[in-house]
Amino acid sequence: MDTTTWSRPQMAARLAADIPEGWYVNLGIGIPTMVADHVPLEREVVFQSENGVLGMGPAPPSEQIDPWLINAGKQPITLRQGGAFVHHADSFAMIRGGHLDLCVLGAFEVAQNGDLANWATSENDTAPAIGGAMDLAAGSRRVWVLMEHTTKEGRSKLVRRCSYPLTALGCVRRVYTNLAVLDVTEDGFTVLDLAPGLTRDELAAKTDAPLHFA
Amino acid sequence: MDTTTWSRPQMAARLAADIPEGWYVNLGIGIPTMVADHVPLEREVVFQSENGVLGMGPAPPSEQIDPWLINAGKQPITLRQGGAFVHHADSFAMIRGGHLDLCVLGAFEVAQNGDLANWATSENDTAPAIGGAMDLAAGSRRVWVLMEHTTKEGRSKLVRRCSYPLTALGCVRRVYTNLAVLDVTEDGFTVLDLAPGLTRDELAAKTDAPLHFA
Amino acid sequence: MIDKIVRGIAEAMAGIADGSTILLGGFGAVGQPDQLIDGLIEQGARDLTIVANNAGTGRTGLARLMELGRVRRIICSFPRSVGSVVFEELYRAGRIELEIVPQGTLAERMRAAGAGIGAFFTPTAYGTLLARGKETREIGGRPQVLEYALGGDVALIEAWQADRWGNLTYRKSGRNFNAVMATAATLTIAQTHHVVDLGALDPEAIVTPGIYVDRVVLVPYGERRA
Amino acid sequence: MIDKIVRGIAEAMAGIADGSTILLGGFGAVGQPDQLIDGLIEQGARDLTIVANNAGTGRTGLARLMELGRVRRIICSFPRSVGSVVFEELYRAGRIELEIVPQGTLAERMRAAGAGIGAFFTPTAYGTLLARGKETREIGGRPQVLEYALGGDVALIEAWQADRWGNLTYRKSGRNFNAVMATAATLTIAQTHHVVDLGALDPEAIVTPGIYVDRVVLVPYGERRA
Repeated sequence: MDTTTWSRPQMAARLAADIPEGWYVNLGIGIPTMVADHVPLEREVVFQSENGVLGMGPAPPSEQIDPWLINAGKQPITLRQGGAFVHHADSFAMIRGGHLDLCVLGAFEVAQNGDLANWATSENDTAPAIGGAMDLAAGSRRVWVLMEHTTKEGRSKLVRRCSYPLTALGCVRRVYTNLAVLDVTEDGFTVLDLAPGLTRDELAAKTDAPLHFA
Repeated sequence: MDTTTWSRPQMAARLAADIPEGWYVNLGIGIPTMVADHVPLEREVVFQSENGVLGMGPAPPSEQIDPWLINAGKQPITLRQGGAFVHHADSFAMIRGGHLDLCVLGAFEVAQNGDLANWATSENDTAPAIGGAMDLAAGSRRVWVLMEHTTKEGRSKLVRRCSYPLTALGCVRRVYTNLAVLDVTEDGFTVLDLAPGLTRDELAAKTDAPLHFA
Repeated sequence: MIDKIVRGIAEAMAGIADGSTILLGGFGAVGQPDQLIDGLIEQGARDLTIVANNAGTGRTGLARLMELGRVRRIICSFPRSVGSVVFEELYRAGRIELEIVPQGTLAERMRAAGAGIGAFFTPTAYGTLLARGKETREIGGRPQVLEYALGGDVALIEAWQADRWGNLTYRKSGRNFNAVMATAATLTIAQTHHVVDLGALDPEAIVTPGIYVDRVVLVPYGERRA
Repeated sequence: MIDKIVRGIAEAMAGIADGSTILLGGFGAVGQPDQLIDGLIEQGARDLTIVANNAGTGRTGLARLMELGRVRRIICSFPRSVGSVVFEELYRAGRIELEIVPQGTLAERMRAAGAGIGAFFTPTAYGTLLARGKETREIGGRPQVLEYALGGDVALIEAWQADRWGNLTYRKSGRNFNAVMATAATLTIAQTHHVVDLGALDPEAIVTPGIYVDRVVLVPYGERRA
């Protein structure tokens, strides 16, 4: 049987399917932003953007773009009915006060203890950009990571211990990759789901940390 | 020449005359509240009430009372054009962040070093009510005290050292009493103004701290 | 569909446990969630810690809850006021614990709880009885007192308008502690004078976004306790 | 009569001293006070510390100010972004100092400065490079980092509407850092798209009360830099 890996839209859709109605969710820049496209409007999930937008709606048609309404990725967005604007301190009070049910972030590395590295690739990278990642990682009730399973060079991004500078300690609860969905548990990574046709051994070979299977 | 002491309205008017246009001012409960009556509306002074009202106007006629619009003394008030409502944390952020030009408070005692006692008359008063007095005293740019010069028993309320529990250390800049107006300086109390006909010696006799004369 | 509107006071109060810390909104009578307090009396939870600006007046509302022996401890800025007879009786009898907090520190401690700040340094109360035993430190040339976040299990608040997402506005000085407490509790319950359609509230003028609100119950103005 | 409206950019920028710490509002291009930044370039103050979310892009605005050698130090959360060429050149050449702060901590540190909080404990950044050398403490079961208030000598912000008392509203996500910075500076200068009569702004919807604003200058939308 052929192994297929999940495409980015499929990864986003897979994660989106796990978000229940009523959650307040922040989506990080990059692939995580795609998650919103896979949550139907009638399943009311309230998306937050750390620049002070609660209740983000889909991107507008170009003729309806309002230059004062962007998301944290600087893309034009809309506001849903029921949405609200707040300032930066209030927005991060939401984030840091534990009011977001979920934050979806990209990552360079996730360790089996939930440590997250997603902002700098070296301690000597003297001017890396952190943005709101540390606040989101430390403050959200749940952090789910959405990322490719390996680097372009084939190195596992799931690791025993992060080698890159950390964003937050032990914050990641679940990881969605192009190969699998894994929970971070007391015992390390536990596989919840595998890409179609992928064997456990194949996944283990591409993962630089022990795997448990649910 | 007969000695007259200032009445409470005169004390309030005397203080009001010293408030320049454009100041942001909080008036404490009691005599200080009367100060507003002596600032003409055309001299724009912005009165703050710590329950979240900036830009308080005069009391309304009884048929125009809105039950949701009161000052910190729980009296019905109005809002001036240009006024705004904020919540309690934002209101005290204004106060504590040093944004008020002036707070006018009553007092039990003011010491010659500016210490203020205005909330409890004994360390054994186990359930005194502090309200916002400590925030106002510690946070305002200037604290002026408006009070009778002596207690009903004739004891000086201007003292060398407070005997009552303190509200804040060294916060008082000026004191308006029924007998005099005094600045609190490095050297202690300096008299700026005397009630009509009152002599320096008479004032000194009623004051339990050394007096300097400007 | 998100719908935080519940059908009555009893449903609004469901599940409040004995031993809870309850944040009670309002300043004086303004913005006080009268029907929710009555609902709490009815609901039966005991051994409560109450955080409020005052310690109740008369013999109704919070005073009634205290008189029934349901309040173990009260944290407030202004316990003794005209009519605070029940509190004073209980306090003299040693039947209620009291923590007095400067009003601004009280608001800021709840704001901290809502904003993920564990503790903060403030000049307020430095050198006074209320700072006794507290850690102090000079910062920026000013001695300051360390104060800790104060969160609640439940917040009971009064709003003016609400929608089904739980977005709230307040009326004039009714905003007071309500908007702060909404952020600081695990379960925030609002009574509101008006329920409006989703989208009817101006997104620039929503004071408490629905993320902070769990249950909303309609109590129109006419039903306000006299 | 209180009238904070000034007649032009030059008057708005008068008196900014060399060595000032300048808080620059905006997030991306949204809510960025472009004309005030140009005014600052024109005004001539140097040896500046800039607090902003980003470190400028292209060769105009903040990037231009840096290119002119007027910025000694920048405090921001996201220095390196598409087009941050000037910053990167200066930084590699060791000609500008950088302090990276997590975005929420940056906002909270300015909020603290505006609210009279000397310092606060937050879990953000605990265990990371950005907490290196900082005091930490476990509070409520979570290790937290001590962060200090960050105030400015001057805040430059963009508003949507303003009145002569300096009351401000913002437009949509243009509120961002502007409303926080307004509270955190000794001198707050706002450029606004609209000036309205006193009383025209809804007191329930004023985001920045005039107490935080010193000077307002009208820069209508049409005059926005392309």
